[in-house]
Amino acid sequence: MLRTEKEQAEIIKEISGVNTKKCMKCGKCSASCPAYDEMDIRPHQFVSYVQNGDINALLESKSIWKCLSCFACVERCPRDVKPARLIEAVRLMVIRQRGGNYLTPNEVPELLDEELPQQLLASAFRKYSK
Amino acid sequence: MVYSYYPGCTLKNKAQDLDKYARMSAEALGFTLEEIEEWQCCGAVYPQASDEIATKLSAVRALNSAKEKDQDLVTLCSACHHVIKRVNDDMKHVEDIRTRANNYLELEEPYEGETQVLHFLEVLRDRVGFDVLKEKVTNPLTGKKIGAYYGCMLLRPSSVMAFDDPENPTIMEDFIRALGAEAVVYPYRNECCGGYISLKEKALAGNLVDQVMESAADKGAEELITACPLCLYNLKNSGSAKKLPVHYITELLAQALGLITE
Amino acid sequence: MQVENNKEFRPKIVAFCCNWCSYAGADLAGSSRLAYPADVKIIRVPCSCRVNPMFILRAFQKGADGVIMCGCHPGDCHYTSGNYYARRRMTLLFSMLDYLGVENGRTRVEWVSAAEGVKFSTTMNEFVAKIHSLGENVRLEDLRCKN
Amino acid sequence: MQRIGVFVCHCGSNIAATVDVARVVEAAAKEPGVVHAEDYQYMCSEAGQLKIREAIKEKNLTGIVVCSCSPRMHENTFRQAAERAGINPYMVEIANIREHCSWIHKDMEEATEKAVILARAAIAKVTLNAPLQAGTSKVVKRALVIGGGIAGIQTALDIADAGYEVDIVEKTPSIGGRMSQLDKTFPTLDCSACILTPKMVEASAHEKITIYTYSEVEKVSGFVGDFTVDIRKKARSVDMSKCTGCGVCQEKCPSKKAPSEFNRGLNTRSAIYTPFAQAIPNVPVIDRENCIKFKTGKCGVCSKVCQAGAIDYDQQDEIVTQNYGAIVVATGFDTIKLDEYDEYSYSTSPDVITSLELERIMNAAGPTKGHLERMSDHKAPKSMVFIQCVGSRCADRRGKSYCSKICCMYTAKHAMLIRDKYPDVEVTVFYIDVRTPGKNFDEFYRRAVEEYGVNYIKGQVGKVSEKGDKLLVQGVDLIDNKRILMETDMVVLATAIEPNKDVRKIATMLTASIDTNNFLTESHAKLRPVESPTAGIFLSGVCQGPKDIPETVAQAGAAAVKVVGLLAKDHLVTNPCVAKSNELFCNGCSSCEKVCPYGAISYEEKEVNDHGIRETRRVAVVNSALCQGCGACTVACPSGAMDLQGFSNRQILAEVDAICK
Repeated sequence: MLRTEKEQAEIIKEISGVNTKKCMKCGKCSASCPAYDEMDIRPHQFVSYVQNGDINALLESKSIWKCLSCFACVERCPRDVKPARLIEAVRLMVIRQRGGNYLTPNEVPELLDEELPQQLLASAFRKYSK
Repeated sequence: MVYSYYPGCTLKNKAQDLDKYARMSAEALGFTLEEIEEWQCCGAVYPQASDEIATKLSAVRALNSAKEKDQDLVTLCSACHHVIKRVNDDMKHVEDIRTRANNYLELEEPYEGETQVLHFLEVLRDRVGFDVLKEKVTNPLTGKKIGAYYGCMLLRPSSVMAFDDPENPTIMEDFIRALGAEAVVYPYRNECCGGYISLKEKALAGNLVDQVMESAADKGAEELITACPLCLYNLKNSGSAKKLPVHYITELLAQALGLITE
Repeated sequence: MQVENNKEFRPKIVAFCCNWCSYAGADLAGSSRLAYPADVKIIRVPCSCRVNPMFILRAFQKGADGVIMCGCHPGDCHYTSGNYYARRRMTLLFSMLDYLGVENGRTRVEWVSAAEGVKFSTTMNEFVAKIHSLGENVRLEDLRCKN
Repeated sequence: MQRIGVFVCHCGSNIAATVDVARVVEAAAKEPGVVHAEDYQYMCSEAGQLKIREAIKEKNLTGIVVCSCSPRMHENTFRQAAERAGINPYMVEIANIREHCSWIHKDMEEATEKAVILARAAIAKVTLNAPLQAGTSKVVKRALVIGGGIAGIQTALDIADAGYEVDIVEKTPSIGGRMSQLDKTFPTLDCSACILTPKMVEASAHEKITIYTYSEVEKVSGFVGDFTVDIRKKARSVDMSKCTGCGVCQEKCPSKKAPSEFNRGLNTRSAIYTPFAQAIPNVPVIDRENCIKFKTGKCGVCSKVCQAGAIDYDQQDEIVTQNYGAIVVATGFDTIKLDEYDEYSYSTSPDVITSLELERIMNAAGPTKGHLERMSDHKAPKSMVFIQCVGSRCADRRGKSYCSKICCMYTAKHAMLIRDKYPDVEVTVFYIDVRTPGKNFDEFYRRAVEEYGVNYIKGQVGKVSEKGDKLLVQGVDLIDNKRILMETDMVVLATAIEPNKDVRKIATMLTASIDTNNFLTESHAKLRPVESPTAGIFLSGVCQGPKDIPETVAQAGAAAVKVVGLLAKDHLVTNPCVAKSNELFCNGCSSCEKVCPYGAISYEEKEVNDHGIRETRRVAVVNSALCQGCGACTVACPSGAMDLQGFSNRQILAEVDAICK
């Protein structure tokens, strides 16, 4: 089913539980983000993109694979916006679509090494694939 | 005192030392970690979306199993602690998640967040007491300069984790001092190690680990301790900066209690 | 008793508000355009301690479906201690009413300051929703009062 | 039989857009007793009031109902209109169909129906109204000002200049307040002490002003016109009448480890101290917690070196009881604690400071004698970073929801002063918004940027961390959308301000209301900004809301005018809506007396005529000058003897009936 960007924005707001209107655009989320330099669309922009309904750009963004879920943006946001939840919601929207997985089992063997802990694989699969 | 204990998958495999030393030390300090039966992997990351229920069920099962025994649930791995504590908070406060999870599980009595989730360090701080721990230390780690590495998952979001001050925590430093060593406070001790990113984004994870290592070395740390197998892996294997040795918290604890030698 | 499906049901709700805090809080809700159902009608009293249990009984007798009393927060009473008297009186009255079959949900005491327009509006919304879930009050209604 | 007139106001479209005014008129006209009903665009206007007066005269009305805005807004207006037309002003009732109806409902049908019911309730009530006569009470021609900062000093001076006695109660050993801690003031950059000290001297020399320093208000009773206040004068341990202020005791005091409150803990002071050189009074106090004599019994150095023999270790706290006609709250502010903002490393690095600490560092009388230096190694900084909105505009549990208002301007001031005096120092300001409403304010900020080269970056900082002997500031430039990692020598935090922590206690004593942020509430946000809703209590300065010095001084003057307006009256008209006991029903049980918070009820042996039987009974009597009309006694009375005029049992029951009909 094809949805308009506006409808997708509503879904993102709903599953993330984020009220984008609470944002006062101070940028502290981006200032706190350890992955900022790796992102094409930055945490503070996720909030305004969702608010403005620019969802296609977010679905294309590589930022969703860079977010560490470290919650620094959630912890430090003065307005309690929780940008990490928006990024997660967009990521889910991508991996829930057919072929949206960022990690497939075939890739795994060459990424493994001796010491790699199980939880790394478990968390990567949770974050990157359906 | 007997606690329900959730070791998690990594402690059964790559991080067996973390688990083994914890159990040994617990007995020496007068409490028992009783592994809950038939636990399943917690999933290692907390599912943030409101429509994800299935991914939270294993945590609820573990929580309910502790509730049935009327015990607090102790965790050790930061990721397990994070997931289980946050799911517990959902079960307590988010009606929709509580209802749906209980509908799936069909427990005899619905689970509503009754279990108290404690990290091993919280047991040491709040139940045993660092002053008592200090008295039990037979082999003080005098002269060691140790930096605590907290990472993200124990501390944030503080409104749920309620573990310590998220920006200036002290629990691990107090732990280090109780073991007789010198605690080195450095600013990047609560910054991310890269987490699961290190699987596919080596450069990013490397950068983050380098910053942590440089920050710790800058303040004079000679080794680091962590509670998390993934942090340990990243700190050891990512990045190019000069490495400080990294140990599990329980390894140093067992040493200080004279249960193992270095 | 569930009358949720009865669309005709428009509850009668009397709100006693003290002049200094809650009435001003209701004014603030108004000037902030914070809506609540029109079923709520406010009676101004100088202080919550002016509310005689008799007024509340009369309201139920005359067909009110819910009565809420609002006063200044404990410690903030314009007359120092009036809201403490009111709280004690209402605790007794409400338990007696409950005993008589007027459910606890039909009566409520809430502290609303002059600055709490939002609280006033949310309280009224909640209260009206609660009365809707309880349905029409029939226990104390004096049928002779029906016109 | 009453003859009631009903007047329905459109309030422009405020009411008429949601309420069908004509239908309200039509419905009201049918109510029993109503002989006149009409509507008009603006009832409160002169023309509207004229309509009321004419109707009263033409139709011989005995009571009126105005369906309009809240009675808190215009009840008095309409009472006066009624009085001018010759009926008792208490024969007026208001149906609040704006705040409680048209403004909160959207559906015209619903709102109109409700307006009709509210009108009906008011009509039912006014039918039972009785004419009331207001009494009078005395006015004590003396004012109390709580707080001796610039707000309190200015208010006291203005009241005193009008010829009335004023007392200032100040908690710390000297008047002067926060302003005395500032170095320079925006936007003119004059030295704070140079403009404040003369005012302090003027206040202390003024024959109408009495200053109680190192004192606190302990108890307040009474009401507008006649408050009784207990003031605790804390033991100074120094005899004020003997001390010459020579300062030798402070020099010789061996205990010098107490953190200096005046210098925000950046250095220490002696146990016997005056907070700063220009302190008024210039008489030290002994801080007993840090004094060796008080802690161990040994020492006594100050007593030995004092030529005047002013040291008195046995001095006790003293309670002064005084009556006042009016009380002004001027308790000021403090900065919030930064314990929970450790992402900025305030607790861990001495080189991360608050703006108020920077004021002390920049001040020639401060801990560094005015040299700009780092507190860690006393080196001069080469670069500085200012972070705005630390704890302000926060919706989380850590901070304050409001804008602290003064930070944008003082940061521009600091940045400008530093660039002026130390041109080699790079200054960067991280901001979210720069807010500079005020005369010459934006020009001032632009000068900091354009003439002094201060670098303003839009974006809140994420983290400040120690790196070597530098501080690493991690932020973003939101305009360039670029990461900023900047090494700097000092970081200054524009810390949110909050009302003085004692204000809650004081407000409770005064029964003055306070908002969720602990700011005192004004009677009307726009039209009565310096009055508390509690009669006789006035507000001056930051205790009411964040403001800068010019605004504070202006408000202080406004509060003074309101006080003078009150004190100039020979007597006050009292509220006639007071309790009244029907002696025929009273059984003398004392229930009413016990609940009265004002001691307004007493018992008298009175001869009563109960249906022809004359006998002497013990009955309750209400002193209408003391009664404030809360009504607690009316409910306590078991025999129904006690009633409240203007809010009688019958009136309220009539309203209940009308609403539930």
